[in-house]
Amino acid sequence: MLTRLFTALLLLAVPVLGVYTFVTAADHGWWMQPEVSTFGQDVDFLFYLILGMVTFFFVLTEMLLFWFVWRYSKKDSSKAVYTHGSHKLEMLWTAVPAGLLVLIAFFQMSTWAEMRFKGSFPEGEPFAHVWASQFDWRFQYPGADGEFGTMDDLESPYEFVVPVNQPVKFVLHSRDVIHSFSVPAFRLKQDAMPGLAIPVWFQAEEIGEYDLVCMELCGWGHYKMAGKVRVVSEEDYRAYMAGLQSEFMNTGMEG
Amino acid sequence: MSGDHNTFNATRVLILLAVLTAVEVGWALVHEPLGIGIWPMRLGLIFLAIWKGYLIFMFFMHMKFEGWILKGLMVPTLPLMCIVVFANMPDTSFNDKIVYPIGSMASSDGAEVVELEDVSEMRGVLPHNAASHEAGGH
Amino acid sequence: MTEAITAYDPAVDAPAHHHPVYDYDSGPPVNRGKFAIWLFLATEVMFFTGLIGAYLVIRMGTPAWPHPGERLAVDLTAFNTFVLIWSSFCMVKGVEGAQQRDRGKLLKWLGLTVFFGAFFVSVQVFEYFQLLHHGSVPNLDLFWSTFYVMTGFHGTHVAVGVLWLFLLWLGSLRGEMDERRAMRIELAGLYWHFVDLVWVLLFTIVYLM
Amino acid sequence: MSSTATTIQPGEGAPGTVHVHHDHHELNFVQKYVFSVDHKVIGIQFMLVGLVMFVVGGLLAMAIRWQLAWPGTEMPVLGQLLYPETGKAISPEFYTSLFTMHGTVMIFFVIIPLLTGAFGNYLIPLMIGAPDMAFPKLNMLGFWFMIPGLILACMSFTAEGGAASSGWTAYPPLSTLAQSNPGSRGGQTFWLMGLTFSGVSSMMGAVNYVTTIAKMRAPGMTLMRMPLTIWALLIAAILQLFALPVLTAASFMQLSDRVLHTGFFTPTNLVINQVNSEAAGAAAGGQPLLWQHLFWFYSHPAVYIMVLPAMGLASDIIAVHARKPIFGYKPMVYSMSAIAGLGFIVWGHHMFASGMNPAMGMTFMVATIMIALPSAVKVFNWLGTLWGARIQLTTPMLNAVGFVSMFIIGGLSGIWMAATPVDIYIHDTYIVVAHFHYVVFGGSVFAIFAGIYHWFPKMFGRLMNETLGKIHFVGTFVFTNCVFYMMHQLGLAGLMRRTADPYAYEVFHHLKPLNQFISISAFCLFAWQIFFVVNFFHSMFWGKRVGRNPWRATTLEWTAPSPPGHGNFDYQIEVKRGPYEYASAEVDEDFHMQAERVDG
Ligand code: HEA
Ligand code: HEA
Ligand code: CUA
Ligand SMILES: [Cu+2]
Repeated sequence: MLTRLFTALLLLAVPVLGVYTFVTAADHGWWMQPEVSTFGQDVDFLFYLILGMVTFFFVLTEMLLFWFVWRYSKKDSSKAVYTHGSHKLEMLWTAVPAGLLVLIAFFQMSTWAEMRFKGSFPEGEPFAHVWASQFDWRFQYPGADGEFGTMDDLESPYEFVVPVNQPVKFVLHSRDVIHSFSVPAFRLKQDAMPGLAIPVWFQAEEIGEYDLVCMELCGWGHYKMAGKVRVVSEEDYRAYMAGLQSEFMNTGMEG
Repeated sequence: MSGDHNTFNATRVLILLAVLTAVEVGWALVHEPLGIGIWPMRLGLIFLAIWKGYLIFMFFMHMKFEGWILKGLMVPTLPLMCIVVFANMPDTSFNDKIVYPIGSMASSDGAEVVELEDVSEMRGVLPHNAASHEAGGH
Repeated sequence: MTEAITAYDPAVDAPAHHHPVYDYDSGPPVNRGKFAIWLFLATEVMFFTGLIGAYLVIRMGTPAWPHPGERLAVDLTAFNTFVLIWSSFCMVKGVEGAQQRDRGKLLKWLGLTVFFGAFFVSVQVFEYFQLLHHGSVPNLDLFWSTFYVMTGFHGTHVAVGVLWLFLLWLGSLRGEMDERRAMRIELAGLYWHFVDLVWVLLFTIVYLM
Repeated sequence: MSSTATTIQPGEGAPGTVHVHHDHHELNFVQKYVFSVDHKVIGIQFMLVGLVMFVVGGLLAMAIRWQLAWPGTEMPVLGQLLYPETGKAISPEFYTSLFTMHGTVMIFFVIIPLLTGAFGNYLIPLMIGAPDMAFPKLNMLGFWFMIPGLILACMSFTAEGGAASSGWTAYPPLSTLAQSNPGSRGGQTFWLMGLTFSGVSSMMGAVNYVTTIAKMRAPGMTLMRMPLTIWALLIAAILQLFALPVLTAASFMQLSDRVLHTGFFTPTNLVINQVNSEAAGAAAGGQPLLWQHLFWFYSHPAVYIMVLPAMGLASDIIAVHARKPIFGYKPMVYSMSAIAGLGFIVWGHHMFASGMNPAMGMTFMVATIMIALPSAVKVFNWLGTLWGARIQLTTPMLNAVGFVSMFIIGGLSGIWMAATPVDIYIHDTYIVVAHFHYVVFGGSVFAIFAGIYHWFPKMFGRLMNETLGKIHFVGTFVFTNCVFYMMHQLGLAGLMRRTADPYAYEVFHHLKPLNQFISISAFCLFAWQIFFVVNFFHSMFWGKRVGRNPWRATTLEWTAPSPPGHGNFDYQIEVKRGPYEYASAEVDEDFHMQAERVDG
């Protein structure tokens, strides 16, 4: 009897506390960082869409589990229902999730294409080349001539400054091992793969400073490979570039 | 097992294999003088190699005479082979994001990067390998 | 719950010592050993798929892959390929001998298989020495990296096969010429042919293409 | 060859052939318990080794948890054990080794040996009515190949530079270039060799299992009468056969990159510590993505190798203790096959952020999402089995129900990660850690516990203590959820995995209390296992003696004595019906044994 009660309570606690934790998580800051980029909204929408679907199945299956275990562990000397299954039910619980899953998969595609497919990249020259190495970030801007690989290229460590509300395209490199350029607030993550020059783009929608986190294990210092993305207004951006320009005259870097 | 219905003429298979090997080597040699493109040459070679493999598999390894069970054991390897190779192609063989071509190498100061063909030269090793001379080639 | 547990009764439940062993054969109508060796060969196929697949995708992505003929002794290896194919043929004859319970035939052909297998390995070792001697080390470039790893693993397979067949040859000098022996030799033969098959592909793509 | 195999005449394959033979030679201690060829002994050997390694992996996890809650502080007890020289705090270098070895040990030397090694060996012959495995000596060799594997893996800690520290995924070039990573100086080589041995061991097992299941079923044991455990183990073995060799090939290439300095996975012109990596004479020109593809080509199927047998065990245990036939036996079989088949074409979901071709990402996403479908079929069929049942809440049943409950959570979080855009946010965060601990700990480990409680009476002829077992279950269940559920929250907040000090970032400071809660729960979880250890060893010698069929189950192993003697069955049997004839009206009892005695 005690076992039965305990087991039922445990099984019931799973969906109840599970949902409760998610509902209250935001109060403790245990929730997604606010999004500030154009595809941030899409990603979050898809996240919540899936959250909705899996919560439904989570609650459904866990509650059924709880209820069946509680209900059918009653002392009862009769035999269980003798059945080897039901064709109809099998069809039902194959077809319904199948439909849902196809739908879910379908919903992802446009966002994914927008993030990664070549066709959706902004036109024109990249804003910067981003270089990851153990254990820091370097940002290379084209300088006054607007071209990379020339003597007047500008370079700055740690901080990536970009203009707000403009599509920013940059090319991601790694000098040594795999790193990952990840800005949680932008819902952006791209591994910096040595040997590849990977174009990446985003568009930040709010002025501010955002954490740039290396999210791929890159050695002992992986945990502290931090950076910042500073989103500034158009004017501030130009001012910043001008500042860089005067600061680092002719500290060019090969592209 | 070793019933009579499944005997084959091993000598004939051997001769066929030998002939095919000779054709292969010949084909690889003549494609340049005859002006056959590199891809027709390669496709021809692949065709011949698969033919040879097929002969070994079917006759020497007796697969032709085995039941569906043993045949079935080998069937999954076919799609899996294709999956492994084709899934890797977009990222390794035909990847436009690659900075330096596959197989290229840098000089030790990193100043110069050469393609695979010239690496041995850069590293001071004879491009025409001497082994082929001493082992009776050329 | 305890009532669900049937009590222990030594009279019924103690295992009878020295009871007969019941060994069933449920079909499929394939010999166990043969079934297993084919499973093993399937794993070998996947193993070489990993190696050769890696080679193929690397090779296809390399714009300036040197022509193998410039770097490798194609003629020597072509000859070696004939040797391996011939040894495969010897193996077929050896298995035939074992199946006909003909010890002389078995020993002769199996012996030839072992000899030519060993010959193949020796030529390969010779080739390696030549190449290494002239500075074509595996860490020189990707051509040699792939070359040594692929032919090396194939060579190891051949060497293992030679050893296996040699042990079977020794074992066949004496003892019953029975079904069991024939099966053992057939199984080793399957492995041997497989190694031959891999070589046929390797020779083509590594040396000729 | 043992005398068992010798009677098999090649070519005799008529279904239902039976060879009866006697053999009684006395075996000495070493033959009986150390170099045994008896599948039951080998199974138990695998189990003991797996459990011991579980303690090792668990201790490593405790060190991880200490660091994450109190980074850089002196660790009590374990600190002295792990690094007496310093006896102090965990360094970032050491931390990277810790989780690498934790993941490696847990996957390759705990879960896979326990599921396929222990249960595979112990149960396959017994459940299909065979006297032993098809190749007993190969079986023994399989076990003894794993031992050098785990010794080599552990020796990684003694290497210069410390244990392997590139994660269990060993992504090059971090894992191949010694200059880039302390653990890549020597430790990684041990790691690779350890992995290769364990791989060979698994291959030997897999060949044996498939052959045994194909060839040695008792008369009447048709495929569709096999218990789901057997189906699961068969499918897992097939996965190993076709997927594992690719990892072996890839490991050899990585080993060659490390030892021979070849260039398979090293791209051109890397600069490490201002030094060009080719300067030392290594080759380059390779491609790290190649390793990732080859690695995941195996390691994704590997996660199903870790869960399919668990599903099989859970299915059998649920049917027995629910006193009801499995709902939808055939759909269960088909769905397991579908999981395995799809499992071969979804590996790219680990690489969405890697720079893989985005069109391939799309394909992999669709395949991955579709894998939820057969999993859904399985979950609903377990629920269907419980409906209308007469559940007996024994310890094995509790753990099996715990498995279902936990697997659902782990599986559902998989859907987020399968969705490419969403995965971009959660990749390499703690959500991934939460996901896979739910499936491997909540899933596989609970099923392993269930299996041990359930088959312990068969293995040792004694029952495990129910009270201790229930206490063990309740605590384990509660703490597991405290530890791993909260990791979802960490991950949503963006906390990345594999980080030696999460508080290097200001934004994560507020997660410290949560991390401490998780860590304390993890210590409790570990400590709680004492109930299991005591129960296990105590019951082995002093547990309640039971007969052949304590659970009144139907499958064949329960017709053999407990523990079964040499050759397993002491009378000749014939299988008459499916494995789940519970509550059938044909007999008075609520179970109808699968096999009947036929030799009078
Ligand atoms: C036993 C092990 C196991 C199992 C069974 C699974 C099962 C699944 N896994 Fe998991 N996975 C791992 C072990 C496992 N995984 C590990 C170890 C890693 C990390 C490796 C590393 O990086 O270190 C990982 C990582 C991982 C990733 C990569 C994440 C990343 O790094 O960014 C992804 C992405 O797609 C993924 C997806 C899935 C999916 C879709 C399933 C599906 O099979 C789940 C299917 C199950 C269900 C869906 C639940 C039951 C169904 C229902 C209740 C019905 C209704 C449901 C719906 C209609 C949705 N897994
Ligand atoms: C496969 C199985 C498995 C299991 C069971 C576990 C169990 C646990 N894991 Fe692990 N974990 C992994 C696989 C596993 N893990 C993998 C693959 C990684 C990724 C590594 C990487 O990034 O490369 C990882 C990473 C990982 C991390 C992330 C580290 C990081 O990214 O920085 C953390 C952090 O908390 C963690 C914690 C734990 C904890 C607290 C447990 C606890 O549940 C452990 C509790 C232990 C026990 C309860 C053991 C008790 C012993 C017995 C019951 C045996 C009884 C013995 C006898 C009878 C003799 N694990
Ligand atoms: Cu750079 Cu992690
Ligand atoms: Cu996966």
